[in-house]
Amino acid sequence: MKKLINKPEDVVKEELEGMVLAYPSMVKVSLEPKFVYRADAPVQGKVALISGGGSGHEPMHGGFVGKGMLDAACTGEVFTSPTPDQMLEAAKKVNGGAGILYIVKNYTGDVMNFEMAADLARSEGMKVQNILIDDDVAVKDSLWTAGRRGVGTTVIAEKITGAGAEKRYDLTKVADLCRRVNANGRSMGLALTSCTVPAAGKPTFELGDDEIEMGIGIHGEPGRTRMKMKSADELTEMLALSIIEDGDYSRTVHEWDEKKGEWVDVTLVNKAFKAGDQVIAFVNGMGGTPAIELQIIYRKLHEVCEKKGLKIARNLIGSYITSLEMQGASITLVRADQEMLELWDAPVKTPGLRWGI
Amino acid sequence: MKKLINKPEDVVKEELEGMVLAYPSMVKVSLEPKFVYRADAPVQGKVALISGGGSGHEPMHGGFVGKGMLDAACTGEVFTSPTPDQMLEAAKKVNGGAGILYIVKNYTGDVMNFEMAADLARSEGMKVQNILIDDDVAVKDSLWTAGRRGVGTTVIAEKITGAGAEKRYDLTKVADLCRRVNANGRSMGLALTSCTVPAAGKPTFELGDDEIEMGIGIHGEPGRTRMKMKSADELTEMLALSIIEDGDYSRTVHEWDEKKGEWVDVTLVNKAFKAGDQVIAFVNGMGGTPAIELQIIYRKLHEVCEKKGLKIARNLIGSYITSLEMQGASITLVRADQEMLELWDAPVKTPGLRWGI
Amino acid sequence: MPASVGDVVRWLSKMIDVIHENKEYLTELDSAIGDADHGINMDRGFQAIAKKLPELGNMTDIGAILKACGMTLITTVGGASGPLYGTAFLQAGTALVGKQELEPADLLIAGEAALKGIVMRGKANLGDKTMVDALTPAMAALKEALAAGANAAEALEKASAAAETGMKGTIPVQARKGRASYLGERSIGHQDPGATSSFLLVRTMAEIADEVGF
Amino acid sequence: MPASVGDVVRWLSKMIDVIHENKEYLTELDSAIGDADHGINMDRGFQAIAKKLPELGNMTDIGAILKACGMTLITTVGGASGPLYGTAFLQAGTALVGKQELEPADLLIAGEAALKGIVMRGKANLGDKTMVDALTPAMAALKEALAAGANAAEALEKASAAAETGMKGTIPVQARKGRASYLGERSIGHQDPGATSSFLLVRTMAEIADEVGF
Ligand SMILES: Nc1ncnc2c1ncn2[C@@H]1O[C@H](COP(=O)(O)OP(=O)(O)O)[C@@H](O)[C@H]1O
Ligand SMILES: Nc1ncnc2c1ncn2[C@@H]1O[C@H](COP(=O)(O)OP(=O)(O)O)[C@@H](O)[C@H]1O
Ligand SMILES: [Mg+2]
Ligand SMILES: [Mg+2]
Ligand SMILES: [Mg+2]
Ligand SMILES: [Mg+2]
Repeated sequence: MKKLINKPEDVVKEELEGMVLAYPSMVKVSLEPKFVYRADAPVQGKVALISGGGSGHEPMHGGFVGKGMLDAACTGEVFTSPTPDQMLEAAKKVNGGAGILYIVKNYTGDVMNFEMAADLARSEGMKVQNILIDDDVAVKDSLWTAGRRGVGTTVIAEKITGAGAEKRYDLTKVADLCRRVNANGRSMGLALTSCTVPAAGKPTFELGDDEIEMGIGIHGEPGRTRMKMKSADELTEMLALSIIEDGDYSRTVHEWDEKKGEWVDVTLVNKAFKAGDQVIAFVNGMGGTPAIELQIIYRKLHEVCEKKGLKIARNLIGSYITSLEMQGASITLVRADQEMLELWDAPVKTPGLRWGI
Repeated sequence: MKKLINKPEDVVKEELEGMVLAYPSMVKVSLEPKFVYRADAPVQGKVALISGGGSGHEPMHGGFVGKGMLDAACTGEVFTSPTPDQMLEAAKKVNGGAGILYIVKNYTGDVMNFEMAADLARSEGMKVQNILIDDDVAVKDSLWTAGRRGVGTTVIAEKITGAGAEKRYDLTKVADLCRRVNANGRSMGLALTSCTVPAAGKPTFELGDDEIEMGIGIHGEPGRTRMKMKSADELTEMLALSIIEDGDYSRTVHEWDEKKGEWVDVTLVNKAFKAGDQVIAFVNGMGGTPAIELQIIYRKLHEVCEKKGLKIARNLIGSYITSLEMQGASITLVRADQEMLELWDAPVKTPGLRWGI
Repeated sequence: MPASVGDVVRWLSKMIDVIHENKEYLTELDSAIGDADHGINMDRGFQAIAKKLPELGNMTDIGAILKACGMTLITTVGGASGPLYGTAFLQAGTALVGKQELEPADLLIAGEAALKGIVMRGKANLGDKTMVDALTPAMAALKEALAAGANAAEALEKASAAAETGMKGTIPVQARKGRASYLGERSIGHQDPGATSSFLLVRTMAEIADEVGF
Repeated sequence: MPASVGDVVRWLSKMIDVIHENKEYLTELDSAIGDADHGINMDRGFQAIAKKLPELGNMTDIGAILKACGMTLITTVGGASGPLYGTAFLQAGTALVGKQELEPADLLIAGEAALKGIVMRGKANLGDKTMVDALTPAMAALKEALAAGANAAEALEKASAAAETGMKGTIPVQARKGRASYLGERSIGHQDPGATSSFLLVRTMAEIADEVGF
């Protein structure tokens, strides 16, 4: 294993130390417990957006803390969900009195830890909602699995929801908005190489010289199938069609019912894409993918969308939700209405995403 | 070789096709000959900034075309200088009547091709200046080599010079500014892995599991020395000290003398850094480096600068000048005066670098 | 002879060692069908318990000791196994609050509370290829052996054997919970890492019970 | 017998083949001390000439043909070798403008103009480990052989042998120009790719001259 790190156990701590030196006008960090938060937190009267997850996906989530996006990001060890105490302390730090939205990627660990955190934060008098992101179409059924993973739509949701919160949407409205972005988002990814978790010291899996993993998540785990390498156009088409031709997706998730004061099971349905939809298209590199390849993928994605009658209204191209140094890419499409597009265009100033200011 | 490409010979063309679909409000592209140019070109009365070089360094240069930075970027094949006809056509397309500045990284091929292009453009009545970027301290002497390579300072120079041109500095002033940025910039890089040129199909060099190349350029070439892997802190210190402790550097370059109407040899001197200098610090990933590692490097760079009395006034952290999927990093420090800092802060809107708009 | 606070500390300290020794093994199992961190996660948690062990050894309430372990796991392990094992220790501790020594029957009370906590949190069914597949048969075997008059060591030995069988039973099964479920049929043929760590913990309990004559 | 436009086209077309056959070899040499593209660059340029060959074959002015090749190389090869070989062909063509057939002496006129063009553009000295190290002795040998009364094929054979010696002479030398110079002492022990392509081109000229009885 060759990495530009010191000790594996110090990777996350030292990253945070670097961030606060690099972006003092945007973020501050807490090291015990670990989280990144807005330099101007708490923003009074604004719903506080908190996300988090394992490290190794940078710039997500720490790089998305700042004006117009997240108020705080809890960083776990590499590929390991953070813990409820981090999430609670982050909530206390950024609580502006208008409630907390936890944006949670749907992984068993993340879900359980954020639910525990929400219970703890509520016991301290905060209003809290947890909204799941579960957009990975590589996971087919929700009954036979832990449900779809949260991947690329997370970035889009954090941007749009962040802009809504900045406009002083209340907690219900921000939570609804986040749920809506998720309900309209779908993703699919592939890997050309594995990655090496620093503490593990060797690649999570081995791939032959002409093999790829199709349908991967973002934790360096193997995908749904291993297949022979194909051209960028063929692979892009496979990813895009998996997303575009995915049918309605229904599953039951845990949400907090503020009126009843308890966790309830809610059944949510993502409606399939149809011709005429306008979308935000996101081509994401997995960390080790050269930028030039992402443009080649976007070129084909644009063609496939056009053929299927989807209009790309906005796009994002870059390595924003990564698996360390993995080579590969994912595609995310989010059907967007006018309000979502306006919030997408709103100014954002974070280490990882910036425009308008 | 596993890459998300179609045919190796189509990589650059398809990248450009992707870019124009992705960023229609920022750039247009020409495919015959190949270059990227500002969507609103020509900007009347503004000095036009043109750079270019081999592909494989994305986002540089095509990703830096747009308001506040470059007017055009000529893209060669991967790691191969573009040709004079591309540079000439780009100049014709973006010429706003105030002259052309070619920003040229100091590689034999780039220098010769841009000189031929300048001669051609002048023969068509344009005013043209060529300014070299030669900032790589890994190259020690200029008498026994082709001189220092142009690396990280290029990005800083394109940003600052672009802002100057946007303010309608005239050609002499823009050229002086570019020369001044270069005269204050120094860089040094290292590689953990090689990269694979698509048309070559296999890695340019092989490195052992515990070896790195120190003092690399940006073309996947081996560096000055091969050495044992060390910790991020040790390597960062080596890079930073090579830069900070580098003495005055003097060399003779070719510049066009507008009054004499001929190419003349000019001797330029870069003054060594000294305590009290304020700098723009740029930590650059080589393409396959996880973002988390760049923060760890920045953390140590900050410490070394502080110890040496350099004040980091601004920073840039990310993979901006890359060697395809190479893992590794480079550090660039540019001593900056007040005018340079203000121009650095000025708004920029390009696919690869954006703030303020 | 009932188990004392000292015996509980011996249990914990052996668990710490066993998890540490199996850190790479558990991580390797997790590489195949997960994200290559289970051993790392568990070891981080148990090492955190190790740091608190002297302090825990000075407490007299066994329930409080286990609850403290649960909180430590919850705040240090992360991932799926953190809340699951954390809840297990918390619930076991809650079931034993106030006890200064343990009778064999207390093992069953605590063990069943722990398992219930895991199921409450993770909602896994038997056969989903999780730690539940090791712990459910282990608790059944424990119950049966105690009912048949076995002492703690003997009963835990049966529980350990049942956990091992349950653990091996995860191999031919397709995962339906946790990260391994994303692999679909590709998860078949691999042993579940969480079931493995559960077996290791139960086996450790049996070994120490035998050593201390519980 | 003087060389005709047809012979020039045979030269070019054999050069196209030879460069294509040696594409990987030249790229490999460039991997060691450069950026792994010399063969790719040269092949791109000569393939572009190949496309124009039918058109060039219809021209009558050999100088114009060579100039057109030079422009093609300049606009397609890129890198260091593009301007260098491009200038070489441009200058050779300029030296032969108006000629419809070539005498052996014309080879020297063209060759020396080409070499001068390369040196003017690249400013390399003998021993800097570049194509100049192959071409300089080649032109000297050509001159000497022609002065001694050799025919074109014989003289080019000598030039080719001299180019080969010059090319091999780049191996023990430290590069001082071009990309290889960045490697410092590490460039020692490797044969220069540009000197190699230069040798290949000169050898091709000798072979064809022999075949056509020039
Ligand atoms: N819903 C669940 N209920 C019970 N156990 C589970 C559940 N989900 C996962 N597990 C257990 O957790 C183990 C994985 O733990 P670990 O690797 O530490 O967490 P993560 O999957 O978050 O990386 C699995 O092997 C499985 O035994
Ligand atoms: N200044 C120079 N003068 C003459 N030949 C040179 C000079 N610089 C480089 N070369 C030749 O060019 C060759 C490299 O060509 P190529 O690989 O195509 O271009 P690049 O170095 O730009 O990638 C070298 O092997 C050398 O022979
Ligand atoms: Mg994990
Ligand atoms: Mg090159
Ligand atoms: Mg795991
Ligand atoms: Mg080369």
